[in-house]
Amino acid sequence: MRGRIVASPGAWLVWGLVAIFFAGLAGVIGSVVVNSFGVRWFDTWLPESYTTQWYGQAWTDFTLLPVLTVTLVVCLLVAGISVLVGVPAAYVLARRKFPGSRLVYLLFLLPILMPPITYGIPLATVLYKYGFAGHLSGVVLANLVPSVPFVILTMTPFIEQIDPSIERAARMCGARTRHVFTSVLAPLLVPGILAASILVVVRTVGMFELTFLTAGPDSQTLVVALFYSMSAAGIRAQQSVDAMAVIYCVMMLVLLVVALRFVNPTQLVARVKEDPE
Amino acid sequence: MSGLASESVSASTPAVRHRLAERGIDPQLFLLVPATVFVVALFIYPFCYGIAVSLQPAQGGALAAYRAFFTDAYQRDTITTTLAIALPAALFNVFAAVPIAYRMRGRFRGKRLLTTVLVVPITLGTVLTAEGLLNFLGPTGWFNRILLSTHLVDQPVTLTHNYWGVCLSLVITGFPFAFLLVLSYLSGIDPTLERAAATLGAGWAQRFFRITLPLLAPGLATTFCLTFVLAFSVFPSAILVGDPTGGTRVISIAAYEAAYVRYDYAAASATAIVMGAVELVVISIVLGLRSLFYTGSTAGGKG
Amino acid sequence: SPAVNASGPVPDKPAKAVTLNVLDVAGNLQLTQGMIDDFVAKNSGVVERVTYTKATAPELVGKVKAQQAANRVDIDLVLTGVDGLAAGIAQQLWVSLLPTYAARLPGMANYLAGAAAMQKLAGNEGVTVTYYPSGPLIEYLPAKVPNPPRSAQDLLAYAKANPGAVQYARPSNSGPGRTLLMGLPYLLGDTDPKDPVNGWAKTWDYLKQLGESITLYPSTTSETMKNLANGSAKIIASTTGWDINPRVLGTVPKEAEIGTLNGFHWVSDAHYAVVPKGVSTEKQSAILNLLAWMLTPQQQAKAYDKGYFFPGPAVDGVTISMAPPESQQAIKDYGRAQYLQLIANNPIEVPLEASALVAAFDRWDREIGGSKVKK
Amino acid sequence: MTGFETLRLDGVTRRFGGADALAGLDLEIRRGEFIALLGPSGCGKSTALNCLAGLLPLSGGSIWRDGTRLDTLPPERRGFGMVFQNYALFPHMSVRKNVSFGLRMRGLPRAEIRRRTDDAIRLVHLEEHAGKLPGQLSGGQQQRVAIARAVVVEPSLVLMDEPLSNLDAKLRLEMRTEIRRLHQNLGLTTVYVTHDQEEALSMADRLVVLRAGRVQQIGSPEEVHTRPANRHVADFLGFRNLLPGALLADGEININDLGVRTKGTPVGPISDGDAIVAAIRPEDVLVRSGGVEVTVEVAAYHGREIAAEARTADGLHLHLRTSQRLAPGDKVSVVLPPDRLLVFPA
Amino acid sequence: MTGFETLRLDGVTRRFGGADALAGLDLEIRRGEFIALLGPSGCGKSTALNCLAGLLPLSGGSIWRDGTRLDTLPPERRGFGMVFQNYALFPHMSVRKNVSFGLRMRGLPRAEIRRRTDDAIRLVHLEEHAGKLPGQLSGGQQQRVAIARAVVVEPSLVLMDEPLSNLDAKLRLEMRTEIRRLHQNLGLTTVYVTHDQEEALSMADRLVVLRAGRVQQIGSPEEVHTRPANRHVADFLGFRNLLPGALLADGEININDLGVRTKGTPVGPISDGDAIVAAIRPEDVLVRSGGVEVTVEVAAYHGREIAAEARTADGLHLHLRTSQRLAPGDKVSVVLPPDRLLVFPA
Ligand SMILES: Nc1ncnc2c1ncn2[C@@H]1O[C@H](COP(=O)(O)OP(=O)(O)OP(=O)(O)O)[C@@H](O)[C@H]1O
Ligand SMILES: Nc1ncnc2c1ncn2[C@@H]1O[C@H](COP(=O)(O)OP(=O)(O)OP(=O)(O)O)[C@@H](O)[C@H]1O
Ligand SMILES: NCCCCNCCCN
Ligand SMILES: [Mg+2]
Ligand SMILES: [Mg+2]
Repeated sequence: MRGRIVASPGAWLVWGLVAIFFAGLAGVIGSVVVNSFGVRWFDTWLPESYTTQWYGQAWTDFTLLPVLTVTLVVCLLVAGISVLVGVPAAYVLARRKFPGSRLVYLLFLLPILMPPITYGIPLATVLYKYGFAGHLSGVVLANLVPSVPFVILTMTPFIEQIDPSIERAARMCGARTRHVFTSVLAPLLVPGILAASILVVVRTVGMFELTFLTAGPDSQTLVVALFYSMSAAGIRAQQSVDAMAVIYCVMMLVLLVVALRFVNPTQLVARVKEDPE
Repeated sequence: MSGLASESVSASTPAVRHRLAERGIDPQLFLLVPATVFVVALFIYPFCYGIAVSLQPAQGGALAAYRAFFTDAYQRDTITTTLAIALPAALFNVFAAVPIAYRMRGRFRGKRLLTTVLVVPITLGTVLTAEGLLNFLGPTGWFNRILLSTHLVDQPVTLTHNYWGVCLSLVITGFPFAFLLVLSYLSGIDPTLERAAATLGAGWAQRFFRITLPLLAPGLATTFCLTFVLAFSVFPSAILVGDPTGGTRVISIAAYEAAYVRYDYAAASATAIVMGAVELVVISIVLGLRSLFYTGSTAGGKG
Repeated sequence: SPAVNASGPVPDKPAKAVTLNVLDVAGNLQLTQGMIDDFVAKNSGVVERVTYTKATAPELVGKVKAQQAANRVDIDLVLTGVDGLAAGIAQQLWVSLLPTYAARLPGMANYLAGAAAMQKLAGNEGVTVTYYPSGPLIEYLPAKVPNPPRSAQDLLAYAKANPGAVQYARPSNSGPGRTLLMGLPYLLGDTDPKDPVNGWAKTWDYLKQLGESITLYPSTTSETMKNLANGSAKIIASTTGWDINPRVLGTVPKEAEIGTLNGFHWVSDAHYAVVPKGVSTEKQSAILNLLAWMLTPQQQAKAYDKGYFFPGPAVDGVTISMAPPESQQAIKDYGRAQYLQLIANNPIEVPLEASALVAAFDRWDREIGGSKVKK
Repeated sequence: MTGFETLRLDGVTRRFGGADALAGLDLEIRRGEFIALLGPSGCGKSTALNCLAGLLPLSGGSIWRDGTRLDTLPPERRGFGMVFQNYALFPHMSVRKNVSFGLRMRGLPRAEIRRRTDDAIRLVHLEEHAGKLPGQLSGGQQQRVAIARAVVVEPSLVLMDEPLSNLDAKLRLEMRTEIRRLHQNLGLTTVYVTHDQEEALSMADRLVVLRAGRVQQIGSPEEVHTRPANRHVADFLGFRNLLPGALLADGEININDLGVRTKGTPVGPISDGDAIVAAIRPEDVLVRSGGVEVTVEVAAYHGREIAAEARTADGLHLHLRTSQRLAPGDKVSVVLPPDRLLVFPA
Repeated sequence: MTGFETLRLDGVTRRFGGADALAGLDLEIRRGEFIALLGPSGCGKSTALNCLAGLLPLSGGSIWRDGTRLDTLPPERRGFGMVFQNYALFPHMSVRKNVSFGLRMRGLPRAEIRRRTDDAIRLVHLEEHAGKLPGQLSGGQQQRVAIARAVVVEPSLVLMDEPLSNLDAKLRLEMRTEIRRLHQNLGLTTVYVTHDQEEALSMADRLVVLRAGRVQQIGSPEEVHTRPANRHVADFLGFRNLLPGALLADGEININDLGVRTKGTPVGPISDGDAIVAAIRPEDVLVRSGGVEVTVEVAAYHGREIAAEARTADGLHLHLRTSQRLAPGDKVSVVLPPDRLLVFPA
């Protein structure tokens, strides 16, 4: 098989495309990383010299400690709540066919299909109206809008693949509904729940629009702070913005590495059985 | 005696519960309630609220905000601008993903690493990507330096602060997403189908175009929709790497400006609704095309 | 919290130390955070703690208005430029601090002439905290531009001869961009420099011609600075602060030079402190104490910073020698003696008032920046 | 768990969206019996079992344990054990945990749980595997865990839904014996679902043959094997030759295309002149002179025997099994013994 | 497609990551033969078939069609037909399109494609279903589409990988005959993979018995059935009694725990005193006076026969099959006929 891959001319094209993509990616990330350590980088291949001062400066200038704390709290709350709310719904959707189940499914699909900015603006208005926006609670609520459906959509196939006769077997052994959930389903769902929560965290860390529209003084997450650092008024060293971007990137990568311990990369976007041989 | 008892008992147990259960309705459905409440309260309600706001502009009739949007070329053209960015980007992402995913669908060493690396850009976020593109593709970025020093060009190529910058940023964040999705659809297609085609005398092109591609088409449509949604809502990168007053003044910028620069909430909501509507039109067209294809199981038989 | 008392007389001192949430939409904290922190350190009985947030000016009104509608204002003090201030005035968001509490802010009596003019522009709602004459200036690397343009016509000719070499950022996002925009009517002798709709015929015409040889309007000033540094732009619009500070930071080479165009008028700029309606009188009291502190010469000297808003102080009699040593060093290394003459010898104008400015931005966006859009 | 004397299904009916998956099943199960539900795929066997278990609500009818009504109780309160087709072991629990699950749900004392779990594991010879997870066991071992898990709580009734269908031929044979042995040794009452007639015949005390949701026949293996109640049961039970014809006078029958008249054993009400179907097993067709001339078309080796397909001169196909070495093309004479040739109404 | 006289596999070997899935398979297939590859799961049957089809490259050895080397050609150029275990029907194509696929790939004229497709569909009795998609067909119908699709191109060799394994018992039996009939009528050469010995015995002209990637025996069904080459083949082919013991002098053997000495038929090289395994089928154990006393433990009804498990006084288990009506607890005498008792080296 491998022999044929090498031989085929189409393969060269494909691997060429992949190589170009990776080169571009390396350039994009690399230039940010290099700049974040650079001192005076004008019309040259590399900066004149290197320093780590931009990181310290970014840390204080952009008050990164509270920003990171907020980011962490928002992510944990969003992941926790969407799992609590989403998993039971996913369970019902996975196990039951009832009149209107397709409609309910569509209802949960819509928030993922809509661009965040489309519903973000009216959502922010409503959240401001009820006094949530501008605070952590508003940011969490706004981020739940795509996250709850996301958990439902990722967990549904996961639950579907758990043999329903296992639940029936538990009942036949005398287990009440509560025990079926606690002793049998919960342990089996743990990997799926972990995967879904990590994905929710990844998405929430990266969710710019909704957080941007609802964040207040004490509730900015890292991406929003990053956006402000690039676009808000004032003069600042590009390097410290880049340093902040690198901090963001490293944080995401750590999350990613953790996520990939639980999920296959293709499952980050869809859950389909791998290699049915 | 027992016959009598059973008669009376079964007569006195109205089988309403059973009949509902036969149709799939029972108390377990209450588990759906929290999530439904969430989506209704935080998505449907704001959406309707937005529609209501859009119909109550400060002056003019109920449709004044929409009329204003469609009569002002500066606003109206954001639709075409957005489509001109989102459609090609989404199409490129999907169609570039196909040959690559097709190559990579089997098992091979390093596949997991490769796919992992491909996931990285999904996590970069638009802001970092924008910053990186400005650095990398800027007039004196590495990319142009390479082109200049190899004498491929004698003027730096302008790839930022214009259409191309936004497109590239959409490709960087959207391609891996499309790729992983296509890969998972491809691995859902029973590999024995292609083997079967091979034993029937089909060469690789025939196998691909007659077996794999038709079976993949519905998945491609779905992938396109999801990628298109991401591209259509492009916002930060249109500002940061694009040309937000000209070539990349996308509809989300128009909505944002209406809300936060002009404080015209009716106009903002109307713009957002128009945006959602345009998106749904595109998605409906694609899903309509999708229904022309075979969409059942992609297993080769049995079960 | 909604239950607080937001109207009625403001006490001299809060009954209990308060926490202040400060929102900066102008990049002003760079200059004033040191003053504020110092105040908190020395007046812990008045202000217990301060939180700082930064945002962009366009969002300011939406945020404040929404909070006021929800009766839950938790932005106590806003540091803003002319744009945010004016937008808030139009929407009646701000508490009128003047003239009621003018007596509690003795520093205001001591404003520099330019700052006083800026204060007039602000009406009764804002208190000028920092001020600078700004621009318009052009900035270039002498190695690349040995003979810089000396007049607006020179600049146009240079741009035509060197397509893509001249850059300024989108005015609504950029201080130097808007300073250039507002400065052009004076340079070109337009009929009414304060009326962008009817009085700027020459300016719009000039911008259109200039636009033909401009390939890029970056969305931030930083971007133009970066392009200047790496050589992809040869002449960019600048201001005093944008000249000095980026060279201090090393984003622009030290050897960059500035130039002025013949017959230019300074179009000054200032930052204001405003208090949203709905902030409790206790907090208002603390804010007044804080503002009084900030307007003392000792504190104003911190506004020299590293040339960020050069010179920076709004009140008279604040010399560089009063500034913190890092500040003095930076100005010594990167400042320009010529600024003192330029400030002394050229007229200083106040910028457009807000609605005119928005109209100018809108027209610029539609006709200059978005020239591809058919009307 | 308390036992019972009889368990009675009274017109048990279950509909899915209007279609009867099971229609009016009447059955009395006596303590200690081994009952097999037999029938082709989709005939309602699993539906019947699930109704009995309480996993599906009834659409009609009732279920009684001695004097008490059972069908209103949830599964966990009926006290039955169940072995699932795909085992349905808890994949995250060791063999021991799987087996003890039911005891733990009943909140028994730890010492007792331990003792009874050990007993059950010993019973199915899995002592060495008690600590493993189900995924680490072979199919047959998993099967035994499923059985141990079902019987450890000493259920009054054990339900098994095609428990052997996922095993390979050799193992299937072994497990049959094992299940039957457990049934006997533990004094269980068992209801066993299968579509494999051989399995049903070899294991059950009584068979219930279902077709399209309706009972066709209830009887001992021998009754069902030798006297299927109708042509469908016959078809399902290995009467591969189903030959259409008509009943003549005097109990003689005419089978179309056979060429000669013959006699058979009528089952059910048939009158002279009626269209009939005559059924006979391939192994009952005797290759013997003096019968009908047939030509062998296909012959397949089956160890000691040959399974052949043959054709009469008029084109009637006959399946037969014989120890004679036949080859395609051979012409032989076959006899259909009247006592083996059952005659059903068409 | 051109036929061939012989197809020769020469030491065909396939390794997966160091482990031999198939080791040195030598086989000569003659035109018109029906060859079955038989063996337990994982023994390398599918691997062999895939190597032959060209779907797996060889790790060693070669394949020759008459004089030309074949193993370097891609599958589409070998001209073989294949029926996959899961059918691998193209789910988006109608039955007709599925069947005509191979013809279309060969670019034949439309009229000819139409004619041959119709013929093939008629051959498998799917005329009424020609317009349906595979998902709308039953398992047996899908199976027939798969066969039609493979044979329509008149391949020089048809490969079938457990084509019946997912079907129910009745259908399996019918399809066996049908496949065999097609093989004969179309004059195909067929290689058929199965793990079901009965299937292999009844269908094939020659069997290749594999175990762990190695050939154990090649021979006619009768040879393999009556004279398995070793104890593994015997075990796999229904010798349920595998009794350890030792060879004494004079061809006598001592089976542990049997209680008496007996004689057997040695297979393979054994010397006096060697440890042996004696193998006998349950149906060859005769219930007859004058033999060994055993107690029946389990008895299962099998239609005409009883399958029983019995134990000698010393605890040796014996499986037997008899038409006598035995019940658990009965004591009977059994005889192990020496010509049926095969003796293998242990
Ligand atoms: N949940 C369900 N919804 C709708 N129809 C169903 C459902 N379960 C079973 N049926 C239908 O009821 C009938 C009986 O199904 P059941 O599962 O009892 O058959 P079975 O005899 O167990 O078959 P098998 O041998 O294939 O397991 C079938 O026609 C089936 O399609
Ligand atoms: N792609 C593969 N990678 C690694 N090992 C494999 C692969 N395919 C088969 N094997 C191994 O090779 C051996 C033979 O496999 P093969 O599929 O030929 O068995 P089989 O006889 O067809 O079994 P079954 O009856 O279960 O289909 C097995 O041990 C299997 O695990
Ligand atoms: N089938 C699940 C589709 C989920 C879409 N996820 C979007 C992820 C964007 N990073
Ligand atoms: Mg069933
Ligand atoms: Mg196989």
